[in-house]
Amino acid sequence: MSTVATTSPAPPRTDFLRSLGSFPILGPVAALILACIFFATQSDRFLSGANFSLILQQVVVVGTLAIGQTLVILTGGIDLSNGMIMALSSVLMTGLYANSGMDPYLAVLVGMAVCVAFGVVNGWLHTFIGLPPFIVTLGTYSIAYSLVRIYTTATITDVPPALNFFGDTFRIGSTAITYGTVAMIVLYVIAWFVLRSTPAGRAVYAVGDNPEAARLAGIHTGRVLIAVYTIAAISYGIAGLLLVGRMGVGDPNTGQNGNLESITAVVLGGTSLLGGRGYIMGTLVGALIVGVFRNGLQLMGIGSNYQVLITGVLVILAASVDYLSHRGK
Amino acid sequence: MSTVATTSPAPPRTDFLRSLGSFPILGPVAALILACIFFATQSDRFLSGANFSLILQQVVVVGTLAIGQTLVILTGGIDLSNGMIMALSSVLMTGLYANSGMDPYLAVLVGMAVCVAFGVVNGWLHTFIGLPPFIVTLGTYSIAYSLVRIYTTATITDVPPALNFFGDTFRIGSTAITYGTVAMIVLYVIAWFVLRSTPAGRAVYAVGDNPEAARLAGIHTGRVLIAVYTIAAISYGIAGLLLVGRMGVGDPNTGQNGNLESITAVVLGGTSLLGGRGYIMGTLVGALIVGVFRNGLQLMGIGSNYQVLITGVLVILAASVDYLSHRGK
Amino acid sequence: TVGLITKTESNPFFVKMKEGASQEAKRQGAKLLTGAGAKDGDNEGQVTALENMINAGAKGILITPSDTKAIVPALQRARQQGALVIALDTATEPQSAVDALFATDNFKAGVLIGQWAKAAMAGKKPVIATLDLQPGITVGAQRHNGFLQGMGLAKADPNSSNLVTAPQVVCSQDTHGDQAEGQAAMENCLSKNPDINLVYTINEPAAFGAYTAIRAAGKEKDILIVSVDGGCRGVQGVVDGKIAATSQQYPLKMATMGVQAVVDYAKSGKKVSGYTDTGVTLITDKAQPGVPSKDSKFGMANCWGTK
Amino acid sequence: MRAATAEGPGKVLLEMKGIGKTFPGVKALQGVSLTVREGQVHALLGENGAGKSTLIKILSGAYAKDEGEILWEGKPVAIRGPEDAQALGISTIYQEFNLGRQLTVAENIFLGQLPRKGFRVDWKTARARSRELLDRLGARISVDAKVERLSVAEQQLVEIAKALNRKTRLLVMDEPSAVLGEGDLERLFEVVRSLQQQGIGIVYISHRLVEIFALADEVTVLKDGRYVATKRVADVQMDDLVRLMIGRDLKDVYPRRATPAGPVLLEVKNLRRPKLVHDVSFHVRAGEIVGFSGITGSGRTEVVRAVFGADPHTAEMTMEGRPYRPRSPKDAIRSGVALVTEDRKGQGLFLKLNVAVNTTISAIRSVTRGGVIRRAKESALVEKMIRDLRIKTPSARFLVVNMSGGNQQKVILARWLSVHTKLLIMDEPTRGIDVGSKAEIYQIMDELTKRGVGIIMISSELPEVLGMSDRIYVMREGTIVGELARGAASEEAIMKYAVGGELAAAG
Ligand SMILES: Nc1ncnc2c1ncn2[C@@H]1O[C@H](COP(=O)(O)OP(=O)(O)OP(=O)(O)O)[C@@H](O)[C@H]1O
Ligand SMILES: Nc1ncnc2c1ncn2[C@@H]1O[C@H](COP(=O)(O)OP(=O)(O)OP(=O)(O)O)[C@@H](O)[C@H]1O
Ligand SMILES: [Mg+2]
Ligand SMILES: [Mg+2]
Repeated sequence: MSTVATTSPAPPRTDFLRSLGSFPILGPVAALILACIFFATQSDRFLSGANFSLILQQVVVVGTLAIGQTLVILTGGIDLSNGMIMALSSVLMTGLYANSGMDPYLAVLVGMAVCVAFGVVNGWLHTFIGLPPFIVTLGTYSIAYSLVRIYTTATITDVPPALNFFGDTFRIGSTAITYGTVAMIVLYVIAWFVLRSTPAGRAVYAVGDNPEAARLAGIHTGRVLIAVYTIAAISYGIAGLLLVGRMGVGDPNTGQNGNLESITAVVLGGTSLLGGRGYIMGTLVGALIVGVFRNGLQLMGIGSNYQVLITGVLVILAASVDYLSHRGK
Repeated sequence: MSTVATTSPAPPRTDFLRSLGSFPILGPVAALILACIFFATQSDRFLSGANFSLILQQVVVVGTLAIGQTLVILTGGIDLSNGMIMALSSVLMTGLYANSGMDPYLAVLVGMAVCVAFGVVNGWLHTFIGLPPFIVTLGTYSIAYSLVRIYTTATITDVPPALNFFGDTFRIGSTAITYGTVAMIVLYVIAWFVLRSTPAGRAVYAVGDNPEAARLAGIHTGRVLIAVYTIAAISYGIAGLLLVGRMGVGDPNTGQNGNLESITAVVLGGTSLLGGRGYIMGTLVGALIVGVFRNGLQLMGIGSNYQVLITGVLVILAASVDYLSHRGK
Repeated sequence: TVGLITKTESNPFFVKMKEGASQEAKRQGAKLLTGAGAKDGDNEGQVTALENMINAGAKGILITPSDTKAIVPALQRARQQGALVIALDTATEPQSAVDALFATDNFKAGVLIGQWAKAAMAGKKPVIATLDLQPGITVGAQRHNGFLQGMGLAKADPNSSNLVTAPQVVCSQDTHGDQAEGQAAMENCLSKNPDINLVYTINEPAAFGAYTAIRAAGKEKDILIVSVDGGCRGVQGVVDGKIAATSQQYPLKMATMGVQAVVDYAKSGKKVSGYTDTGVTLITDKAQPGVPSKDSKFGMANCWGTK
Repeated sequence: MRAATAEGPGKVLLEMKGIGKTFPGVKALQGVSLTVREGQVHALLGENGAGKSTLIKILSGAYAKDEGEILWEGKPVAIRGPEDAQALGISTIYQEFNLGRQLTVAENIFLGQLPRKGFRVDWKTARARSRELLDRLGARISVDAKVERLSVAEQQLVEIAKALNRKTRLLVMDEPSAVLGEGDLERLFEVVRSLQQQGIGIVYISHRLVEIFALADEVTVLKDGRYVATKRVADVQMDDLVRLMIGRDLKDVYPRRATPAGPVLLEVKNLRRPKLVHDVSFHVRAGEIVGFSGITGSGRTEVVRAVFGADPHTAEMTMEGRPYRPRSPKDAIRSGVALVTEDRKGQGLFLKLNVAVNTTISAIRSVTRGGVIRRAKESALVEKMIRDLRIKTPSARFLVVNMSGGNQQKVILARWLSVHTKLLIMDEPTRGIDVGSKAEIYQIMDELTKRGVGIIMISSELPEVLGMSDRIYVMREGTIVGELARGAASEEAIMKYAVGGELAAAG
C-alpha cells in the first residue's frame, strides 16, 4: 500500500511550503485533472459549467456515503452495509410521511435514528464481540436489505416538498447548482476539519494505525470505534436524504452498489485499506474521478460495455499515477 | 480479527490431542453443525442424502472460487475479479467451440490461458507497481466484465458433451453425486496439502504474515505473490468449467457476486483478512454454511425477503460462534 | 441524436432492442447513444445515463424503466429540457410521465400463458412453482399476476407491483431472471415439494435454469414450464420441448418505432403520444382450444421480431 | 557517580504482593513482589522469560493479574486498564515499541492526550513541548517526521519522550537502553537521575549489569517467574547478581581466544549507497569475528543490508574469491551469507506463526523430500535448535508473538544456524538478551568461527565489541574512519574515531 507512505496527516500551517512539497493527495488530483483534460479534448460539451454541476450532482450520493466509509476505513475497518442503510433511511423518511402521514421532519428524525441504531450495532459487534468488520457489515447489509423490502417494495412517489429541498437549485452565473451539492461539500469540509484538527479526529488515525499503542496510551479504542461506525451511519442517513432530494422518490431498489462504489472512491483518494493513513479530501477527488469518467465516456457516446472496460483501465491508471507520485518518498 | 488468533497453520500429527484442543476450524464446523441441526428440526426433507448432495452441487462453484480467494487473502490481499474471470473463461470455453468450431479441449485450454493472463496481471500490478489488490482487482473485474459482453451477450447453449462431464452424476447408494462435487473436494484436498506440507505453502503464510521478514529470509515475495494470484486465477477457470458442467450453458450474466460470496466463505471459514492466518478447509465449511442456510430456508418456505434477513443474522451468529470458540486463546 | 437506455446491457432482450435501434439509427442517419443500469432495478444508473445523454444533446430518449415510479421525476426534467421521452416495453407510473409508450402488455403476456396452462393441465390438479424476478419490479408482478389470473386462481390489478398468490402455488423464488439462480431455486423447490407439475418463469433464462434442475431430477416428462419473452433461444426451447409455452414480445419493433419517432420529432417537432401495443403472441406446439396461439415455426421466424 | 538521593529512602510509593499470572501453557509469574520508593531507582533483573515485562505490564494495566494485590501509597488499588495506571501517575516505556508508524513524532509523544485550543488540537504547544523533550534527550529528530522513517534508536527516544510527557510519579522503563548507543545512553542516565531528584520512583529493567550499578539503588531479581531476592546495589557485586539470576557462576563472559584467521572470505570494495554509505571497503576472513562500531546512525546497518543484498547499492564484492553480486537476500543466502537484523519484530520474525515455522523458513528445502516437508525431520531440526540455544518455549508450536524478547532473538539465530552459513552478519546480536544467554551466544559465535565461519558483528556495546572482535572497523557518517586490531583496541580509541576528534562526551 506504498501509495500513501508519506507526510504528516496534519502539516502545521507554520511550514506551509513543506506541507505543499509533500501534498498528500497530489496523485488523485493529478489523475482527476488528466482525466478532465482528456475528455475536454474528446467532447466540446464536457467543459461547461452545466456539465460540471451535473457531474457534482451525480457524485453527491456516493460522495456522501464515502465520507462515512473513509472514517471506517481509516480505523482499519470496512463498511459493506452503507448503501443499504442509506436505502432503508430514505424509504423510511419518505414512507412514514407518504404511507403513515407522519410529519416529514419527524420522519427524517426516525430515519436518522434507524441509521444510528445500525451504526451502533456495527460498531458494537466489531468492538465487543471482536468480529471482523467485513462480516459484521455483510450481515447488517443483508438485514437492512430485507428490512427495506419488508417495509415496502413499491417506490414511494408522494415525497413531501421539504425533502425535495436538496434537489432544488440556485444559480451562479448561468449554471444551476443543487443545494445537495453544497450540502455534500460542507460535510466534507467539516469531516476534514474534525479529522485534521480535533483530538477526536486524531484518535481515529491513532486507533487505525496501531490499536494496541492507542489502548496503552489510554485511548478508549472501543468508544472511538463505536463512535466512528455511528457517525458513519449518520452520513449514510444524510446520503439517503440527498438521494431523495435528487431522485424525488423513495426507491427501495437503491443502494446495492453503494459499498463498492464508495470504497472505490476512498481508495482512489489515496486512503490505505490497512487503516491509519488517508485523507478525506482525497475521497472527494476519488468520487469525482469516477463521476468524470462516467460522464465523459457517455458524452463521447461510447457503448456502455466499452465504458466499463475503459473505466476499469482508468481506475488502475489513476491509482498508478497516485502511487508513482509518491514513489520518491 | 481475533477469530483466528490460534496456533500453527499445521498441527503436527505427533501431538494429535493438543492439535484437537486448538483445532483451528472448530468454530466454523460448530456453526455448520448447529445450522444443520436447526434446519433438520424445521424441515423433514432437509436430512436426506439427496438434499445434501444438492447443497454440495449448489456450493461447487462458489466453493471453487473461494479456493483461489483463500490463497489471495492469506497473502493479505483480496480478489474482487474472481467471479468475472470465471465468467470470461466459461463463455470462452463454450463459445470458442459453439461459435468458432474450435476443438473443445483446445477451447478449455484457451479459456484457462486467459485466466492465467488475468492472474499474472493482477499479481504484477500488485507486486511491481505496488497497487493495493483491492484497486487492481476492481479494475480487472470491470475489464473482464466488459470483455465477456463484448465477446457475447447471448447465452451459449451448444455446449460440447465433454464440458458437461462435471454435471454428470454417479450414485452412492440411492443418492446421485456430481463429478463436479468430487472435483471441488479434490481441489480442496490438494490446496490443503500444499499449504500445509510444502515449502510453497509455507511461503504463502510467511509472506502474508510479514513480507519484509519473508524477503530477508530469502523468499522472493514478488514471485510468491504473482504465483498466488495466477494459481488463484486458474482455480477460477476451473470454477468456470464446473459452472458450465452444472448449468449446461455458457452464461455471460454469471459471476457478478462471485467476489463477495467467495470472500464470505473465506471469512466465515475463520481466515483473517489481514493475511498470514487461515485454513483452507475452513473456507469449504464457510461455503457450506451459506449453502445450508439458503437451502434450509427455502425448504422452510420462507419468503425471499425474510430469507435474506435471516441469512444476515445467521452470518453474524456463525462468525460469533467461531470467535467465541477461540476466545480462550 | 437518440438516447437508448435499457435495464441492463446483457439481457438478450435488450441486446436485441439495441440492435434494432442502431440499425434504424443508421438507416435514418441519426447518432445513437446507449446506456444502462448496472443491474435490473438500478434506477440511479439510468438517471445518470439520462442526464448525460440530454447533456450530450439527445433530442429524444428511449427508455425501458428499471423502476417504473422512481424514474419519473428524472424523465419530467428531461422533458422540460425539451426532449421527447418514449418508454419501451415497460410503462412508467403514471404512464403520462412519458410522451409515448411502445410496449408489450406484460400482464396480458402472463394471462396468455396462464390460460394455456389451465387448458393444458386438462383438469389435473396444478401444483405450481413460480420463479419470479425480484420484489418491487412491476414487469415481474404483471407477468406473475397475469399468469395466476389466466389460470383462474387469482384476481389481480394489472398495474400492481405486488405479487398475488394462491394455495396451488407451493414454492415461489426470486431469480432476478438469472439462469443460475433459476436452477438453484428450482432445485430447492423440487426438494421442498417433489409433486410440482407446473412452473411459471419470469423469463427464458430462468426457464432454462428450471429445466436443467428438472431434468437432473428426471422429471422433465411430468412438469410443464411456461415463460415469457419469445426470444430466439426461448422459442428454440419450445421446439426442443423444454419450454411448453411462452409469450412472445417484439423488442426490435419497439426500438425501430422509437428511433423513427424521435427522428421525426427532430425533423418536424411533432411528438408521438399514447400507448402503442407492439403485440404479444403465445408460442407453443401444443395449441389448446380457446387459447389463440402460434406454433414454434412462426415463433422462430419472428423471434423478437427479426426481419 | 550514583545519584545523590540514594541515602534516606523516600516513602513507599508502590507495593506489589504475591503477583501471579498464567498464560495458556505458561506460568509467567507466581508469588512475585516488588516495592518501590519515591526518588528510588529500582532495577528489575532476570533472564529472558523470567517475567519482568509481564510484571510491569500488570502494573501498567496492559495485562490483568490472576493473583496478588497492588498497593499504591499503602492503599490497595485496582488497575483495570492503562487509563487507571495513568490516573495514578504510572507511565511506562514498554519493551516493544508502541508507536503509530504513520503518525508524526510530536503526535506520538502526545498520543491520547493532545493539547486543545477550543475544539482544535493545539499543534503549536504539542510541537514545542515535543521539541523540548527531544532536545533534553539529545535526539536530533524533526517533530514532524513520521515514525516509520526513524531508525530503531530514534524510535526508542520517541518512546521515552512520550513517557516523560505524561504526569508521572512512577516511571517504568523496560529495557530502554537495549537499542541505544553510548551517547544516547549517557543522556538517558542524566534524565533518569534528575527525575529521581524530583522524587519520582523509577523501575528500570536492563540486561546490562553495568547500567544497574551506574543507576540503581535497589535491585529485585526474578527467575522463571518467581521472586528471588531484593538487594541494595551498594551491598552486592556483579557476580552475586549473576548467580541470583541464572543460578550458577559465569566465568569469563567473553570466551573469545585469538584464533589463526583463515583466507579472506568476504572482500568489499567501494560500497556506495546514496546519502547513507560513502565508499566503504573492508574484508572478513574465514573464522574471524569483525566488529563494526560507531554511534547510532553511523550507517552500519545500511552497510550490512547492502552486503546481504537487501538494499540497492553499488560495490565490487567477492565471496571466497568468487565475484559476489547479491541482487536479493536469496542470492546472499545461497552464497552462504546470513543477516540477523537489528529490528527483530519488524524485519525478522513471523509473529503470528510458531517457533518451528520461524526456525525452518530459510532451511525449508533441507527438511523437504520430493517436494513435501517431512514433519519428522523438521521437528528433529527444531527440537535440536531449541535444545542447543536453550530457547524457552512450551513447544515448537508456540506462537513467537508470545515469547520473551530474548527468546525471540534466539529463534532468529536458530533460523540461520539451520542453513549452511559461511558468513554470519549480526546487527546488535545481543540486544535485549540476558547475561546467561549472551554468554551462550558468544559461545556459539566462537564455535562457529572454529568451524571456519566468518562473522560480522555490529554492536553499540563497547565491551562486547572489544570482548569478541578479532578486528574492529569504526564507522562515522556512512564511512569507515578507522580499523583496530584486537590488541590495539580500547574504548577510548574506538570513541575517538566514532565521534571524531572531540573526545569530550565519549567513554
Ligand atoms: N501473551 C503471552 N501469551 C503467552 N505467554 C506469554 C505471553 N507473554 C509472555 N509470555 C510468556 O511469559 C514468560 C515471561 O515473559 P516476559 O516477557 O515477561 O519475560 P521477560 O522477563 O520480559 O523476558 P525478556 O528479558 O526477554 O524481555 C515467557 O515464558 C513468555 O513466553
Ligand atoms: N528505516 C529507516 N528509514 C529511514 N532512515 C533510516 C532508517 N533506518 C536508519 N535510518 C537512518 O540511516 C542512517 C543510518 O542508520 P543505521 O541504522 O544504519 O545506523 P547504525 O549505525 O546501524 O545505527 P544503529 O545503531 O541505529 O543501527 C541514520 O541516519 C538513520 O537515522
Ligand atoms: Mg521483557
Ligand atoms: Mg543499525
